[in-house]
Amino acid sequence: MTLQHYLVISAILFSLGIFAVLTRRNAISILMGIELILNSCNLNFVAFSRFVTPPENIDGQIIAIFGIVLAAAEAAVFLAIILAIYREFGSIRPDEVDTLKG
Amino acid sequence: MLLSLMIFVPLLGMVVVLLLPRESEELIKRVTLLFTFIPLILAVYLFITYDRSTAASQYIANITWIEKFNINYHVGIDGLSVTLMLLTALLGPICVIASWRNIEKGIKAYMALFLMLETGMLGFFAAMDLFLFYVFFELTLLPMYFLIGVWGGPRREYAAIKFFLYTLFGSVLMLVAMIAVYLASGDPGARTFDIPTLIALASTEGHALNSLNFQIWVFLGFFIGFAVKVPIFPFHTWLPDAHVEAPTAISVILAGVLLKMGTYGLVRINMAMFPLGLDRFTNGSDFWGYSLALLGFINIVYGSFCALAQTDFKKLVAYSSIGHMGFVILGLAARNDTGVSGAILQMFNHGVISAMLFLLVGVLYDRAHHREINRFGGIGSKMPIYTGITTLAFMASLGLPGLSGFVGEALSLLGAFAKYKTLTILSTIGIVVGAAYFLWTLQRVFLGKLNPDYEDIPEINKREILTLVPLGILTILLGVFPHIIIDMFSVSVTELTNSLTEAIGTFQANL
Amino acid sequence: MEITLKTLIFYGFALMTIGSAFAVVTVRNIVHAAFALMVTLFGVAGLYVFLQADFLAATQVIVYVGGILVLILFGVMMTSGRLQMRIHIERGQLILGGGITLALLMLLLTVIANTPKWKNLSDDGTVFVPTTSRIGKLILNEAFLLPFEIASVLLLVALIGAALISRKEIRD
Amino acid sequence: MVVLISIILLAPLTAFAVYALLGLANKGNPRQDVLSTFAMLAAFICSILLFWQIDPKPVPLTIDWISLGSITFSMGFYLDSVTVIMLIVVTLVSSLVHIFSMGYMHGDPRYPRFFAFLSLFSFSMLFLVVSDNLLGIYIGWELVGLCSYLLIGFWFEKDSAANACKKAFLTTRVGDVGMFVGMMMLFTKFKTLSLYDGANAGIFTLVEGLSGTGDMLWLSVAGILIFCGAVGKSAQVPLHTWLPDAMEGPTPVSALIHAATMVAAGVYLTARMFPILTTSSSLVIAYVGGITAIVAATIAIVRFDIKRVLAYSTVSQLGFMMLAIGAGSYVAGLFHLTTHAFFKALLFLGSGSVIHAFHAMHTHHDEEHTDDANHEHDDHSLVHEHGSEIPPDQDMRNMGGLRRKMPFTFITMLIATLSISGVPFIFSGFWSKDKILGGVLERAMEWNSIHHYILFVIALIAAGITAFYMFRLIFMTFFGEPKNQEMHEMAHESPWVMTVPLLVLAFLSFPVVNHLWFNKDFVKPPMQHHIHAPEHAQVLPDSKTHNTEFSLAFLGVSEANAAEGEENGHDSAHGADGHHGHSPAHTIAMILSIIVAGFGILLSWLFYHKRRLSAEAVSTTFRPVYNLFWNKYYFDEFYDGVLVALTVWKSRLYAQFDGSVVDGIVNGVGTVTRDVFAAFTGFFDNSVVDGIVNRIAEVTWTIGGRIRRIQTGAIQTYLFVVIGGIVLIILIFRVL
Repeated sequence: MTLQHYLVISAILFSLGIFAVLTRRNAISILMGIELILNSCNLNFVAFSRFVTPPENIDGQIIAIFGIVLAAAEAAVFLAIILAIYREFGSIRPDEVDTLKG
Repeated sequence: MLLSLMIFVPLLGMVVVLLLPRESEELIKRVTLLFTFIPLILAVYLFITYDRSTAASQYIANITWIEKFNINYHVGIDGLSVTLMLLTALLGPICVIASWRNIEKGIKAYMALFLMLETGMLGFFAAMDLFLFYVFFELTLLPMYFLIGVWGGPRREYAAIKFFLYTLFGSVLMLVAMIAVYLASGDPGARTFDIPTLIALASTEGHALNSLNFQIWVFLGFFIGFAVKVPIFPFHTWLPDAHVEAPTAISVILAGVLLKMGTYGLVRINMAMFPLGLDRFTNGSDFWGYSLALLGFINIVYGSFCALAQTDFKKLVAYSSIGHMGFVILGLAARNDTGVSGAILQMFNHGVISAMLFLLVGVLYDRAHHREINRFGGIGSKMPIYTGITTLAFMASLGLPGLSGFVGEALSLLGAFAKYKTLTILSTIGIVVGAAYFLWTLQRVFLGKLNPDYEDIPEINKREILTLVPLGILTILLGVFPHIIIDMFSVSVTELTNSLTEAIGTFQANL
Repeated sequence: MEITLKTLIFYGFALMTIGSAFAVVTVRNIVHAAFALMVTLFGVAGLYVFLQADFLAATQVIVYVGGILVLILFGVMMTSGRLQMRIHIERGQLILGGGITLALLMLLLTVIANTPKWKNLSDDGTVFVPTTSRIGKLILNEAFLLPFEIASVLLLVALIGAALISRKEIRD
Repeated sequence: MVVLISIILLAPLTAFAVYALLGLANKGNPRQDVLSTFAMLAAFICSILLFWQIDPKPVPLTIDWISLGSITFSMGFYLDSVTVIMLIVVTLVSSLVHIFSMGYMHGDPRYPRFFAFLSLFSFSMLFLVVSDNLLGIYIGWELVGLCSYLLIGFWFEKDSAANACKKAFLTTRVGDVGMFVGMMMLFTKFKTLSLYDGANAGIFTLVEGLSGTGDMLWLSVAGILIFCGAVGKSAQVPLHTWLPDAMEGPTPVSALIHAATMVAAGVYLTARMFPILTTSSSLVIAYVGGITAIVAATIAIVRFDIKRVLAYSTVSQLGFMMLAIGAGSYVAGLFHLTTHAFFKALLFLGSGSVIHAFHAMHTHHDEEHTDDANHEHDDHSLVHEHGSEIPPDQDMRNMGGLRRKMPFTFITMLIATLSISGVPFIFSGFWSKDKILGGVLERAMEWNSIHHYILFVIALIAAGITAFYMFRLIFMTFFGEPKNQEMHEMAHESPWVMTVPLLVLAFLSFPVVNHLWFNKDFVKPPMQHHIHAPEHAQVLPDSKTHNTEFSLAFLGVSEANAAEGEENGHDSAHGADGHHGHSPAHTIAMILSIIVAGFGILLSWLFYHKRRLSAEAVSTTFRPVYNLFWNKYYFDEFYDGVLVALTVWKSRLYAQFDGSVVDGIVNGVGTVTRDVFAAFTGFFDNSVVDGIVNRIAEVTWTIGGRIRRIQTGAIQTYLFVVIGGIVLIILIFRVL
């Protein structure tokens, strides 16, 4: 198992996350996509930490922990916003929430 | 530096006024008064310290402005400028005081525009660079347009647009002529807008500017530009409309200073810079040689007769202005010491007298809310002081000796007679008709039985007297001691007429 | 590279991750998607184990699966009312998104493949040392104390913010 | 000398300035009358003092007024004997009129203003008199015109007064313009307006130095033009019509301005310009004077308004003076000016006294009308069918028998009438008029000139008519039975402030003033270098006719003749040979003038006292002539109907031209520009210029509309773009 294995997995996860974000018509699906992206990032950090730096250096893992924290916070805020939007518009379809439309 | 300060203090005042809150009207008026007073003090200082023994420009400031085109911020004064700047600075505070109660809306904008106008006028009289001259000339146009168009009478838009288009028409021709002069002034890189340099070049033999044909056309370009401003027949029809519609103080400035800008330009540019062009129109040898004097004559007689027929008090005064400016043109056309001095004196005096007349009309209008001469009658018994001051102003305007109007008129005519006998004699018709319309007005408005409508018309108040008294004193003072003003510019005029004669003589000798 | 159990397990995890992630983005039912996401998260946790990040793997399971995923499910419930949430996807958007995603993927893969520095880096022969104590020391003692505090504050802020935003009478 | 002349000028000016300044502060000056009167008396005393200090060879006191390069206009005073005599006359009459006015104007609401104007007038008149240059004279000239205007229009509530003052100013201004043109001619020729030598040579010296023995046309024209000013001011034909109308002013004003001083200024000016007069301009002046004398006299015969009679009489007498100066009798003209000033002022003040008497009745009649309408008449029963414009208190047909009621007024006026009628020997008027007649006849005989013979006859007839109408006035006013009993009963003698001036002036109507003039060395006529006797002039043989001389040396007559002889002596250098002493002309003239005066008085006595002859019958017989006289030769009708109407019409025309043609062209150009030119431009503008603009705007709009969709508000779209962009950028950088 080389670094590239992990990177490929990470890249695929990232792409799938992006795909979800771009195409899904549901805010919660988009959130899931974002979670995928975050996971792919974390995976990258850990992988680089494992392979590139000396083995006793585990800074990458710590960054990943922070990433998870970030993800948790993000998910909380995101869901709060989604709830608010839902109350306001009666929908959580992002294409229907277009007050900023020009 | 002093001169620049004087020019730009009103502009600074405008900024200050704009920063003041709209509601504090009293403050705005006081600030404006202060900022128009400073130039007056400076003008008096200039008047006192001005060296009367030389024709050279004084208080010069010369700073490069636009290097690429060799345009400089070049200001300086000679006797003629200082005279007219004094007039401008004097009328400034008077107009502000005259506007104290009469302007009902937008006092802030009014005062700001007025201050801008004052800068334009002062700068125009001090500019020694043709480009700067033009800039200041145009700078007066814009505020005037708004002052008439916004604060004027019922037909203000029409009058303002007429004024604007007329002046613009003239100044476009002037611009063309100005550029022609610039292009002819030298090789690329050596071209200049500097007026003294151009005057010198125009009299230099062999220079491109010293060509008869060129000078004639350029002369005409400038002439029409200034003729609109003076106004000279047939470019005069904006004047009655503008005057009738403009608020009192603006009429005062219009008649007092703006008309002088035209004649000042004629002296400063047309006479000094284009002696050959001038000679073409004033040599008295053929029709064209009489043309300038003829225009002066037409202005006098035509303006006077038109005034005689008016029933609107303000329009009458406006037409009388046309008539009186005719004396200036006639005096200038004489191009001798007496005539030119008379013309310049007449400019100053007419500024003072017509300012008085318009203020007086304003006083009456404020009380009666109309200006129809035939609807008044006998108010002399109700407003004795007002009647007294009006009589003084009328007498000064109709050229009663002992008051300032006479000296300028007399000198202009004396000068012109030496050159144009018949035209001058015919022009004296204007004197009689001038007396006729003023006396007739005096009779219809003040004499006779009191019109019962004006049973309790209030007497002129202290503020209005305050605006009139300085002008009245000046009228009498300059009627008795005209040399106070004449000494300011007599050396400059002598220099001008001598150089004219010399330039024309040299040119003709080479033919 | 001979096929060992270890490699087989690794590929198994890898497939599980990618496959479930694919399911997350493709299934129509949002609840199904949420469950697929859970599988993905487990897969990633497994990969962490392969990378000798035992603590991280545990955290991943606890936080993501136990926290975030539950949160998501709550969100689904509260916004849809009924659990019948068909995810609607437009065809054009799907194609465009797919295209861009593919292009991105190809790009990433190219980068991965063409970066020489990253080639042939293997973890063979390294001894596993448990990371928990080291992470604890690093976070609470050494270099990352400050970021840790900031992160805790961030969490707090996020919590309060979330509570505030989701309050009903927000405008009062 | 400078001090004295300064006091003379400044005293009245100060009096006026005080009034003007207080007036501006809206405070009247309650004692303006005292101030003005004392100022005038001070000026009078200074004039008397100046009389003793006159330099036999006067030098002008000048200062530079305006300097323009090479040309300098100076202002200054020239004090010679004539000036001083004028100063005395003006200040004396003015002082007396001031005193008289204190009674006459009493109770007028603008009482202070009246005195202020009188002061201003006195200043202007004195300034005119002492000025040494034409510009100064012109200034004073116009200022007296202004004062005349202000004072004629003093009761400006009356429309007739408002009209009269305007007419006076405008009519005189017509003449003044002529004078100004004359000044311009002289200035252009000589480059100076100073008359006497100061720092530079004055006009008179320069005229003397003019080459050319012939009659220089331009000089004649200049002389006549300057005389035009005098025609206007001295009310000579054809500009005389304003003076009778000027009687709308208060009577003291008529006495001072329109009888004694201002109107005489024209004569004074012409006399001043004596050296520049040429043969032909002199003749023009003489004719104008002669015609004026007879025309005004004939009009005066038929007037009933006491003030109008006096006004026409003034015009007529001024004509005499002009005639004298035109005929070369410088001293005679000025002498008559002086005597006339006194007796005519007296006549006016006397008539004022009469009017005042009736006026008092009026104020008694209706007290509420006392304010400014004191001369207004609302008593229609008194208005005569003929001259509805005559106020009843000035209508001689309402008078009669006043001599017992007003003895002082009667006596003094009778003295003045005798004087003006030329009753011989003991009245000054006789001497001055006789000198004029003698001078004209002398010139006629000397030059054998038909013109001067004609003029002499005219003057003689005018003198006779003068005697006739003056006695007509006296008879109608003071003799006979009262015509209007009511008015008669109210009449009373005037208070002393009014009678004292009358007595002083009556004293001066005796030949006491002659001594001013006929001091051998005192008044010398200036030389006339451009007067030439015509070719056919007969040089009379030396004819010193001493035997015919009346030895009335105590009246100053011998000096008179000597002075005139002096004048002739100067002329002799150019014209006829010297004939010193007395020519027979004077004797002939004297005898003839006595005869015509006697005849005039006799006729008047027959007509108006004894009623032997009926004026009505005569007027019916000579109806056309009577109408001509009654209608004042139709001058007013001509002016109002033709000149004024023409001017007004012309001004309307010009204004219409201005409004419709000039402004029409401007507006037309504007309209054409807008409608035709602008239609094209508008098309061009709309389709091309504006089209381009609109196209650009449209394209922008469309593009904007399209691009606007990018702003979908949908975050996913943004993300598409962002990520697509990232991919693209990286791709680009990787590939390139």
